Amino acid sequence: MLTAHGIIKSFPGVMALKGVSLEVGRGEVVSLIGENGAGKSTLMKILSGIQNPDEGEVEMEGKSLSAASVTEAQTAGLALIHQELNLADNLSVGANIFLGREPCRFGWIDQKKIRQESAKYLSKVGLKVPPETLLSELSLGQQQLVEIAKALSTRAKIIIMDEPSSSLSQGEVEMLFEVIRELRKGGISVIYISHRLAEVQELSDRVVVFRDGENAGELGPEEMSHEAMVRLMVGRDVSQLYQRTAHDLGETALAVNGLRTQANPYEEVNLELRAGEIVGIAGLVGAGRSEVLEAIFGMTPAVAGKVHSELPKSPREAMAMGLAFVPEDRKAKGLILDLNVEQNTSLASLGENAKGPFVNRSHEVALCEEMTEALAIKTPGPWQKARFLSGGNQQKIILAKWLALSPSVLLLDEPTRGVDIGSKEEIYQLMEKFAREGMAILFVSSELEEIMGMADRVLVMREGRLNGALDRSQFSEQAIMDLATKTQS
Amino acid sequence: MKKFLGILVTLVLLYILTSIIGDNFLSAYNQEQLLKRTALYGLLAIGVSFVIITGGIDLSIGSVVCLVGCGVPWLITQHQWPPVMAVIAAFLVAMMIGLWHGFLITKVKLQPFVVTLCGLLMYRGATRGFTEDKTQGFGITHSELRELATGKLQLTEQFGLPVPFLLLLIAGAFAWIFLNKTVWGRYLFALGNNEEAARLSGIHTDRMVTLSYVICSSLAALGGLLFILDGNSAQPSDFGNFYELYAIAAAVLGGCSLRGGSGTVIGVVIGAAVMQVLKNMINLADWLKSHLEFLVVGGVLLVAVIADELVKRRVRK
Amino acid sequence: MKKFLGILVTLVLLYILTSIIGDNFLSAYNQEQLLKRTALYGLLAIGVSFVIITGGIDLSIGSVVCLVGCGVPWLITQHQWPPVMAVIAAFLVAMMIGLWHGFLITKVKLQPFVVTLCGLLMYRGATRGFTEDKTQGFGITHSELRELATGKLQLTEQFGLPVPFLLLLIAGAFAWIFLNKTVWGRYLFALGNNEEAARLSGIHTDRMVTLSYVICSSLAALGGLLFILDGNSAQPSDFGNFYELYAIAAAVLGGCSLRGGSGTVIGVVIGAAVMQVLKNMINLADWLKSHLEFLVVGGVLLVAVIADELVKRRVRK
Amino acid sequence: GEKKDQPETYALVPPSVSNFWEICRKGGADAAVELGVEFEFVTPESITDQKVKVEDLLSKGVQGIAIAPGDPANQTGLINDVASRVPLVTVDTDAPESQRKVFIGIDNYEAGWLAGDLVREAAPEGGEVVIFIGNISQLNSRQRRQGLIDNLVGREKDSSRYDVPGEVVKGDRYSILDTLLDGVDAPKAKANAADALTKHQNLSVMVGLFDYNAGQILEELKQANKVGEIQIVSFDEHANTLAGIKEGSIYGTVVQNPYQYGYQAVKMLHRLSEGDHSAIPENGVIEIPARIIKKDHVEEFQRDLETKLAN
Ligand SMILES: Nc1ncnc2c1ncn2[C@@H]1O[C@H](COP(=O)(O)OP(=O)(O)OP(=O)(O)O)[C@@H](O)[C@H]1O
Ligand SMILES: Nc1ncnc2c1ncn2[C@@H]1O[C@H](COP(=O)(O)OP(=O)(O)OP(=O)(O)O)[C@@H](O)[C@H]1O
Ligand SMILES: [Mg+2]
Ligand SMILES: [Mg+2]
Repeated sequence: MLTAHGIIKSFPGVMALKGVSLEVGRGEVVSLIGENGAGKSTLMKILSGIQNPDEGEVEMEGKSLSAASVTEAQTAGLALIHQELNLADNLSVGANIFLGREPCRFGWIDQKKIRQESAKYLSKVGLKVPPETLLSELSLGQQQLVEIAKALSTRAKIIIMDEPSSSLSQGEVEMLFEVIRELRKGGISVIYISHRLAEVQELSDRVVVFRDGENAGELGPEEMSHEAMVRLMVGRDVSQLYQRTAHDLGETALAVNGLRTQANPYEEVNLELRAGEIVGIAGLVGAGRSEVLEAIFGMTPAVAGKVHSELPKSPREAMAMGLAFVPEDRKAKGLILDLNVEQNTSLASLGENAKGPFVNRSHEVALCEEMTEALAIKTPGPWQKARFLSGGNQQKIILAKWLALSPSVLLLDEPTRGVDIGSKEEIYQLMEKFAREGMAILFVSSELEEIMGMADRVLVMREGRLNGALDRSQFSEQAIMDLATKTQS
Repeated sequence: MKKFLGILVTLVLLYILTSIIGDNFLSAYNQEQLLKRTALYGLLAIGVSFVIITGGIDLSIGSVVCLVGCGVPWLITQHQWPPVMAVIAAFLVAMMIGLWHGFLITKVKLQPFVVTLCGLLMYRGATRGFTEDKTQGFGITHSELRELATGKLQLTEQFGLPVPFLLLLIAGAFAWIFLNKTVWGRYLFALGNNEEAARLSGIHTDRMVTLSYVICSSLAALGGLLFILDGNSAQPSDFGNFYELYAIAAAVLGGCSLRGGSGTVIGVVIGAAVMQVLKNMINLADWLKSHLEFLVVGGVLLVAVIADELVKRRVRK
Repeated sequence: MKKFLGILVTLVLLYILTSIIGDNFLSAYNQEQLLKRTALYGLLAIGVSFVIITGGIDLSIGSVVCLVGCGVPWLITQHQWPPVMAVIAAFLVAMMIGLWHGFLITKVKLQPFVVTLCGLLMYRGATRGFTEDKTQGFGITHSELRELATGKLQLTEQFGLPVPFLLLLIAGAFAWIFLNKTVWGRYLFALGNNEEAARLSGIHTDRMVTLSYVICSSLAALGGLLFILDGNSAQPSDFGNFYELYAIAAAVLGGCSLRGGSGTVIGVVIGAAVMQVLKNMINLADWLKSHLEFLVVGGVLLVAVIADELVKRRVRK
Repeated sequence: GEKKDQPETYALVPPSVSNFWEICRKGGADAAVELGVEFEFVTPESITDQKVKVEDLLSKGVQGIAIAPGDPANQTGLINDVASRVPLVTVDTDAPESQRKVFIGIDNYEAGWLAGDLVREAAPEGGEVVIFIGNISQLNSRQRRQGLIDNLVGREKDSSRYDVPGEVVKGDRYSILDTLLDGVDAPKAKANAADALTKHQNLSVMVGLFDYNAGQILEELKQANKVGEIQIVSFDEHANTLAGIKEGSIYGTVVQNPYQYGYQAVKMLHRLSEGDHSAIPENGVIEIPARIIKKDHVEEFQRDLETKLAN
């Protein structure tokens, strides 16, 4: 019922789409996969009227949508869940769900109807907050659920989901799948974009693969093996995603005692990491994992507690202890989007390497070259603004920025959020390499597969407290989910 | 309520303080004065709060006050326009100015500060041009028209509600309904917070932003009209100087964040009232000198915003 | 170069235009005047551009000019302070003001617009208070000190470089090195772009922001000092009025985005020069009335930013 | 470029913008027409800007400048600098220490003193007085106010005296309770008048010393129904002031003669630039006395003013 044909779209300097096609039938769940920067989001923006194609045809039920506006695409029955959250956090959850489509009479908003209707959609996606709650009070993951509820409420015929699960954990993802299956039964189609191939396998009727702005192939239900997908995406095998080798652990590298975060001031967190160890933190959305990392790094200073012998009150103090932190939201907190690759890479170590008050240019140039090489960062040059790099490469720049300081402890919050499988593999290899060289790594992830693949040990959080720990030998999805959802005595 | 509680407390405290240290502060005459002044500046402040809610700013308010305040009597007395026509023309021009600001900001993508800074210079300059820098006023004529600013709705023998205050109540009610009950108000708050999100939700953000500038300029025109009708004399080089800053200060006192996305009409009006009570206090209290006005107003403004911030922070914890 | 090419072209065009329509525009005397005025306003503009780069704004510049411009002669003539002491005191006060702004903005988390708006009111109010609203100046005394503003470095018999212009060159060179070659300059750009990310990278963002306000107030103090040394007369009630707007306008013309994170010293100085050539043109051209100054300056400013934006957009495509 | 056979140009630079100076401009322009020369009238924003405007006039190459210095004590250097290049006269406010050739006008202190006479006439049995003024940092306004105060409290003439505004100055019959400043903001001036009415219940006279002040006071008295109870004394010839005098609600006003200031200044500059120094009076001052205008001859005055301003 939706066909896009021969779509071409260029941006200054890049040709994002070089004539791709996509077809979606009624009640079909089509997954769209591809590396970072393959053009998935661009095509979705074109379908939903946010951008218009340079060339090509979009048709919905026989009607052309090639030059449609957002509203026209909406009326035609298309809804988009954005990859980057697009909500107004000064409004209530309900107001966000119906933003731009408020039930109203002569401009007068029907508040009651908004409350009732949005409560319905919230329960569908499993978000247990009242519709009057201010959006700013929700965590990133919860906000993503609101974004999904918003799309559902449009009663669209086709819902496009651009990485809806990137900040969701197992529980919410299952809830989401339930919703999608229900939609399918009701004859509603879904275009699903994700870098989590297991999800794709489980969910889709068909997989479309993009590579470098072109169609790289399609896989039917029977052909959807992990290997086949990866091969079409990356053009090579990525069979060994998680490669861990055993090595000896060193001294204690990080000791956190009695840490009480601002979000959960009544729960104490204690943990210890040894040099060379990789520890994962699992838990549901809003379990308080990010808060713990942020408190350790002094970003939102903790209410009480000690990291080693003191409480870091600013990132600077934490850095002095040899800590480094890659935040969850790379655009808001990780990168300086309008500085270039070189300047972003050198930012954290700039002071340390300065010649008096002056920037040490030769060191900066060398550092950037070294890091681009070591982390295989794909950029046209050190002068490129960080804004214009793909997500995976942006993530690597943030890593590079911290590695320049050779930290002893690396804190990673969702290190592969929105990163394609090829880059993921590279990031995992880097984590493994750093650990082997004696770095301690503490990482938060909502992807169980990733946690189990990479961690030596996993800590599970539930409602702000450390609910248990599992060794590699005890790993199972069931065990982790139990700890994440049930109170332990 | 929560949002303007702080400023309300400030107003009440200032009120009590002034009734103690100021002579005859509570007299009917003085209260009428306060209501009228609050009305005049309050209208400007309500206008600019629309713009501030969208995350913009309007520095041209004082110059629009000048343009209308000088232009209307100029049309009427020098060019014999019928008063109604002159007033309509003034509002049309103000709306054109708002549209023009909106166009430059949304289509040409200039920054509001820059656009309205140019406006600040140009509208005053234009007024000085067409009036040839001559003082404007109605002389002793047109007192019916001037009733709009000087008239009162007598409630008791002593005390009457000034007409401008009634206008403020009407404009305030409209603004409140607009912002809190209609979709457009919601759109303004949404886009002030996250313009991209609002646009992607199918909201015509450009139109809404432009609308806010049109409202702001129109209320500035209403303010300018009332100022000249009340005082009957306007010198193009000075009339309305700095009024944008008073309006913005009142809006900020009233809880508008210059980052956009928040603000309440009631708070803004209370903010305007605080400024007027303060100025009144300086004149009525014995030991406050008239030339210290800036110091006192600035100081109280600062204390109020600091207190507000600290209280908010305490509440958050 | 790319960033200030637009404004450079504007300056050159304006220069050519004025030399055609203005009488004696190219005379040595007039060129000296232009250099001096560019220097005075340019110093303010460089100061505010530091603040703008961090994404802030400083509305108190004009009032700091007033405070220093009135305070220094007041100390020297009314209180017999040695000139050097008075000047040192002025700079200390200005730095305290900058620190205070920085404190309120970074620690109390008030918005720069609000903090410096209060400053705008308070510093002028305070000056009017301690001078008792009396005009300040050096009379016919202290001409050695005044050489700092009135002196010239004679290059030819006709033409000399005004000392303030030399000061501008020095300050400009320092600012350029600071912004482009030092770690702190990099930090300013980084935090102007994304303060949170900068803080997370271990930058003392609070200190850097505070530093920018200190630099801004100090340069405003230097400007105020030169203005009074040059003009020798300062009325507390209007000395420096609106200078912050001229400084901000020059900075914006020179390529600073009020969203923070961008700006060049050279552009800002050229921006200041454009404004001065423009005013000079109005005075020198026969058919331009001086009361149209605001209209012309506002209009040219607007045309320049529109043209700049359109050119940038074309280039991007 | 330099134009060769361009007629001579004389310029007049006031310290600020107001009605008063518009009349002055007309006088200068009329004189220029009579002489067949060019006349320029520039309007600075402030005293600082006054300097810029003067320098630009020098750049431009005018043959003579008339200036009304906002701050003569401190502008002496500027005035001397100009005087060394082209003929220069001061109008309205003198700079006696400078090398100005001629001063045309009247001492503002004397004019203020005259306003004091008006107050004495308006309220012969004495009473409370409040003064309204735009600002008092300019010398002419400060002196104007001081002349008024000194007259009312019966002091010796001394134009360098200064009573800080806000402090009560008491004489035998008159006490000056306050001086309210409005920063040349008319609505603020009106609010000041109202606040004075609120605070001082026994006011006898309200004196407006900037041209718009009396008009604003009158508006407020009308709205407060107090016209006649309190006398208004004014300064300068604002249209609202004249209308108020005509209807009897303003007692009178002190007018200087700005038209003559402008007219005489241009004539004098022309003679000076032609090398004719014979017209310079011995003491260097051409006094154009201030006058008191009251109801009896206000119509005549207004008619005269209108004919001068017409065409
Ligand atoms: N507004 C824009 N301006 C310039 N380049 C853009 C813009 N939007 C996208 N691009 C570029 O177009 C290409 C395709 O981007 P797109 O966002 O569609 O990738 P994607 O497949 O969604 O990747 P990801 O998996 O990282 O989300 C990238 O090279 C990107 O840098
Ligand atoms: N600034 C804040 N104000 C109020 N509550 C907050 C704030 N930040 C987080 N919270 C709350 O703290 C809890 C923990 O949030 P946090 O982001 O640490 O969770 P998380 O486990 O990392 O989940 P996510 O995957 O969504 O990031 C959530 O319930 C969230 O609502
Ligand atoms: Mg994408
Ligand atoms: Mg998190």
